[in-house]
Amino acid sequence: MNVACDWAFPLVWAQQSELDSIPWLKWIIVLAVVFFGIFPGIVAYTVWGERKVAARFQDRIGPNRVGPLGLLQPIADAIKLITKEDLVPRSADRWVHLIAPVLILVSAFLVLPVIPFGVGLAAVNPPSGLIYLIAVSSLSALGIFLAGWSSRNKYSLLGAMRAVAQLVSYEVPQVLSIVPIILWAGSLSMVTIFDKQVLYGWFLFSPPGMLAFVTLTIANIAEVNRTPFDLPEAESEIIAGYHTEYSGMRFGLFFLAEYLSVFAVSCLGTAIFLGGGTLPWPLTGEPVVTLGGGETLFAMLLLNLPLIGIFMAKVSLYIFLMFWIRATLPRLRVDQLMAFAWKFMVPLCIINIFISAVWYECVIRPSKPNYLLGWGVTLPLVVVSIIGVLALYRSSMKAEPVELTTGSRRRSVVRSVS
Amino acid sequence: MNDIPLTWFLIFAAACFVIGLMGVLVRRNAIAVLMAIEIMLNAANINLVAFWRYGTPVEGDSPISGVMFAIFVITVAAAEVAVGIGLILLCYRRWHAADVDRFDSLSG
Amino acid sequence: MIIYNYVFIGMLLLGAIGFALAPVIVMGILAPRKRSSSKADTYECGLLTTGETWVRFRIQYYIYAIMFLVFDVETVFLYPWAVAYERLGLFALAEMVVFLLILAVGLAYAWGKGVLKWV
Amino acid sequence: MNQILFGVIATMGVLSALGTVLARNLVHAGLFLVAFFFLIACQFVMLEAEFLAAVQVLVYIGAVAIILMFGIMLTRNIQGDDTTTVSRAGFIAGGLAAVGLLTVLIFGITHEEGRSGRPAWNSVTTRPAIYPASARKSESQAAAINNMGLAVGEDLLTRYIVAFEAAGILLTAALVGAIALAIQEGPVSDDPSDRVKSKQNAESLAADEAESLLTSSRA
Amino acid sequence: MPVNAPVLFDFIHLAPEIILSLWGLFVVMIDVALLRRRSSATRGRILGVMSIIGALAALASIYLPDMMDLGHAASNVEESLFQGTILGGLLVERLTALLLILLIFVIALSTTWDLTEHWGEYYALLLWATVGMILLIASEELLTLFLTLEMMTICLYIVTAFEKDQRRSAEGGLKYFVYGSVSSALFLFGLSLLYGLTGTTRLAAIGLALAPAHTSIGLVGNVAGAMAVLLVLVGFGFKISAVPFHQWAPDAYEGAPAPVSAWLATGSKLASIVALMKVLVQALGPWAHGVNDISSPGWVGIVAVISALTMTYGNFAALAQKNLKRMLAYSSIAHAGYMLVGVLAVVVGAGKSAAGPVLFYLVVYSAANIGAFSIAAWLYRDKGTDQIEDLNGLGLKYPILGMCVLLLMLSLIGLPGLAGFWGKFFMFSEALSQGDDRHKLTFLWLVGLGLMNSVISAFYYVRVLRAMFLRPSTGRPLQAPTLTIRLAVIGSAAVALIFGLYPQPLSTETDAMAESRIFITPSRPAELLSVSPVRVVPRPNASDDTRLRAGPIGGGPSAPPEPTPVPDSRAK
Repeated sequence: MNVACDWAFPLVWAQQSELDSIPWLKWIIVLAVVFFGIFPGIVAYTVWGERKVAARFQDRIGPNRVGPLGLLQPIADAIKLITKEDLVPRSADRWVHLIAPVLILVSAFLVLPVIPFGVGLAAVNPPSGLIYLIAVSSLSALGIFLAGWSSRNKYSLLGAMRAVAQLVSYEVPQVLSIVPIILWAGSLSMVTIFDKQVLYGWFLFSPPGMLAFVTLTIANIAEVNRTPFDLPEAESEIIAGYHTEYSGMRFGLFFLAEYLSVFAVSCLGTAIFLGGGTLPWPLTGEPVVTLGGGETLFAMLLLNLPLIGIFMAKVSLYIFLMFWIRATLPRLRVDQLMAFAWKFMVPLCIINIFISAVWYECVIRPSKPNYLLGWGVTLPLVVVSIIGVLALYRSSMKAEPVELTTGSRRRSVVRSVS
Repeated sequence: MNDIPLTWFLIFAAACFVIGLMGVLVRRNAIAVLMAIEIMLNAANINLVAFWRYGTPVEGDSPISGVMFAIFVITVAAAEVAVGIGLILLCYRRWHAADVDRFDSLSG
Repeated sequence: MIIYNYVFIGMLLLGAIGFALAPVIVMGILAPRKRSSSKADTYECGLLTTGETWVRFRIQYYIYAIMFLVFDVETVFLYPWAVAYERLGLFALAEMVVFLLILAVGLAYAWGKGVLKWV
Repeated sequence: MNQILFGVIATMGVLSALGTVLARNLVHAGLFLVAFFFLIACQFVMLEAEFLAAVQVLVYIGAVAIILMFGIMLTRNIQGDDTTTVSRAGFIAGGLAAVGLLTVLIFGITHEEGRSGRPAWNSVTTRPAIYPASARKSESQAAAINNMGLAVGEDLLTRYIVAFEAAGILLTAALVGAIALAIQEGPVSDDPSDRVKSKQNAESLAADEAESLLTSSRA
Repeated sequence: MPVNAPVLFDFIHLAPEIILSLWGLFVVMIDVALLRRRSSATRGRILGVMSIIGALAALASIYLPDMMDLGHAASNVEESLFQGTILGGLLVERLTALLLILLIFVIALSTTWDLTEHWGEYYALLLWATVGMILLIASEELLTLFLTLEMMTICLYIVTAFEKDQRRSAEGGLKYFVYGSVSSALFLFGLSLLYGLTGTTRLAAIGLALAPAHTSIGLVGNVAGAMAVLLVLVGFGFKISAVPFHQWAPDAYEGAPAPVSAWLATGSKLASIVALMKVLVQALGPWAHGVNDISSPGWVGIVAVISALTMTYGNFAALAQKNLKRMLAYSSIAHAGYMLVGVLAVVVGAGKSAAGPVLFYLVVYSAANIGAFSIAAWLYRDKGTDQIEDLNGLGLKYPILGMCVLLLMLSLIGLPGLAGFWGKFFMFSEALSQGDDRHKLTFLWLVGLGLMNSVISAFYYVRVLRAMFLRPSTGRPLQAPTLTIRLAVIGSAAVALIFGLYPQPLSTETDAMAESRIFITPSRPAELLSVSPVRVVPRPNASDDTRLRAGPIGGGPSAPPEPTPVPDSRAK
């Protein structure tokens, strides 16, 4: 699958290719068109989509004033934000105040080049692509902290600390639920993961795969601070959380960064679980598209167009799922939020790693994968582990409410810093 | 595409190491000292990986002994920071200051 | 060369920083600038800021940060095992079970000690 | 092109290290430290150890920097700008000692002569080629570079298994120890003798509080 | 199965470490799960007893390889396990047994008073620190050496600060932490330079790579090598609290609760001295005294100066101490100085016979220190302070214990007729007889300084005895000591007395232990040992004539274990 093309668009993957000199011009075109053209466009219209979908859920129309069906709304928002006054509070730390949103936006951008949109269409395919992706997506926690600290406002600092605590708590299940994928694919490079999914079918179609997909989605939603995990910047909580002191385009950056990371995170989900670009039917079999190598850019695009289409359809379904959850589920209380991460998600993901090892032994290691044995063994294991951890979590949560309400006959364990 | 000579990496690592050491000597706040120690550990990491990359591995050893050493150094540094901040917080609650040289209850 | 992957990512990094700063600079030029003292105060739901920005922080945040650090380093060990799982035999699975057991005890300890509760 | 790239990363790395050491404000020092970690990760990429670069960013910037920032917040200096550097004299002494050590190290590095068949450091200017397969000196090193996750995984669980399990124990010890240190009171036990003990504890804390207020008011 | 998959039997040699670490986990879980309701005093006792059971189980498991009679690796043969990263053999087993016995005493001491509320974590950290020490003794490679050294020290940082009601405990812990991590960063940079110089991380291979068989002149000609050696010495200097790097020791010993400072003085020092000997002999051996013809000084001179400084400073500073634990800290610094003389004898002589006396001294020194610190624990339990004058009238009130403390202190001084004397006697006589003429002068100076310091040390030890016997008891008299304190004091006094009168069994035992491979510099294997790599010698006590024996030099690149699934060093 990893075929070298002389006019590789936008394939810059140089691990085995004979690219000894860097095609600067081609890369700059790719960057300008794809990364700073198409993706921000997609993100802008995700914002529009969210407002339309949320409106539909609440039986109203949503933005339709600006242009037909409100299609120009995102552009109107952008212009409004740019023309607002750039206001930085006197006591704020000017430079860090500016660096914070840039850091969050950059961390969202850096995730995108590694994702394989089609056959060989990953902009970059380093051998350890997946751990690079995890490392980059963990930068946003630092950005949020700096945003809260730099505006020297005690509420925004408190909001930032809570946001970072939540982000950090949900990054562990996110990272642990990706381990089964690496176990099955046998390598960290995203293109190999794509190839393996072509051979063995989507990684979603296996009990540990489903469990991992659910935990990854929950962790992704929390990672992006969306309902039901968006406590830190919830309106009813602490003014506007860490971006209280941001106005005008600086706030616009946060907004753009949030939706770009929604897009990036759903691309991650589709690429590793839903076999980005491959149809669910036929399940397995020969590769969907074969690149003979040496195709021109146009041929490359033409060949991959259906794949990109399928990939984008899956991504939009994933994003729609997030909109749907935002429109329906209530916001979680802080302690439920944290307890859910540490007491339910992390143990479940650890157990899931072993179940995925069992699935590997049944399906992927033997030359002729027998799915029946795989499903037969792992399905009960998954069900039992979910019920077990849920019971454990329930019992620990049940003990707590009593304590909290009755002024804790027993001293609460952790008192505030004196 | 001329290569980078080994000594450049070593001089960079030595410079960071010395800056870290100066930080340890100059700074009073315990957390600043902790940051300087992290710089020194990273300088040693650069040294290890540079020697691994520019040398051919010895037959009996592992092909990536330098990188494995660096991974374990990162684990040790992470554990050290967690314990260090714990101790500093414990001292802070007793002394309301995290400066290293203001602790003089143990004289003699 | 592997470095070329990361040269592209470096270019993307610089481009993203430019992409982020451009609107802020444009805003600086286009937007009206009317300075006034009340605007420059930190926002406290309209009240004047009371007390300096040092507020009682719970030790809770520190405990979540350590838990994250330990599990983060655990994943740094988990990923290579998962990659090399195919070539390593059954003993590697046993070794990883022991490793995860050790860290699960850490989690169970924090759970039992009640520090994970957000009080 | 490689050398220019290295030059840029190295100078920015040294500057951010200096920034961490010299910044008055602790959070600014933390920010410089994060920049330093990122540039060290770029150095690892220049050395083609990219798995390590990802691990460095993930562990250091993702977790260690967060803990350092929380440490700064949880100790009194929220603005982080109380005086944290020593007097002028101490400064110069530290600086001189550092420069002295640096010259010795650089002299040592440049004048190291090889032994037992190993080339001297300053004679090693090109790294063992990986890319054209024919020019590879050691196949295992090339395989390691091309798929470092696999090589690390194999070595971790066969050769360094003892160090691996010891690292597991070290992490749990750090976790258990740090939590035990951080908890204000003992475990929530109903035993009255515990209660008495923690009352003294509370009183001693109050006493410290009063005493430190006294000292600060006098100072 | 990949090429170098660990052989299952290697794990048998690790039985004590595995049991201790899993037992630590077990103790933590029991404390959190079952004993939540009980008061901290009862929890301390229950968990203390359980930890002692765990340590005893580990002690029994040391002899597992023999009992299982694996058919091939009888435990008396040195062999490198896990591809040359860990050493299994007589020395490691005996020292593990010694460490575990000391651990049992330390745990017993910890139950004397209610020093913390987090008992599960306290005992687990003590057990894990012991795992770190055992692995430090057994590590054969820079990576495992650094990791286990850090594991031991990090566990000790935490445990030092465990007495949270005491301000000095937190502060002592933080000072120990800051010094410790700075010196471990320096140590790591030294290791990275060493890795750069030789290209391998295995100690034996480094030794062979540094062997001066080539034109390279010793230390002076090669500044990078000198820096590597200096930084490694800094790291180890900190661990054994040698003088230029000892500032942390008095504060950490005084701040830490008495059983923890006992463990710092005995276990941590013992493991660090053995590791220092191993690194100096095996890895840096060839550079010890430079190439014979060019009289470029190796690092022997530096270590000699450090040893002299440590001895004199330790003794003189101890004279002025009021606090018992702080005085014991300075005395342990002084003893580190004496032991460095023994280490030098081992390096210069590069013969395995020289290592015996150092191990003998280590055994005697750690036994005496356990007794001394148990007195400090007893004092602290009743009076809450550990000043020396609070000991007044103790000897009169409890004559038996008074006598035992008398024996202890005299053995620490090195009075003839007690074990301490034999320790110093063997070591100093070994130092004088070792080495060629060039070293005669330095050793003469060191031994003279050592004797003079022993005389000075008499003054502050006697001050303790004077307080106990001659002074009338002031203030509240001390209550009766608990059984554990009584056992510790009597046990260490018995060690001092028995090995004082009849040192022969211990010295033969330590000489047998000293025959391990790690005390032979690789650069001299040909002269001292028969060249054939593999030769099994029946257990030392069977017959004494075959003194020469060949541990398989598994590590050196000259005879590297071919990557066959079972390295040849194991083929019998």
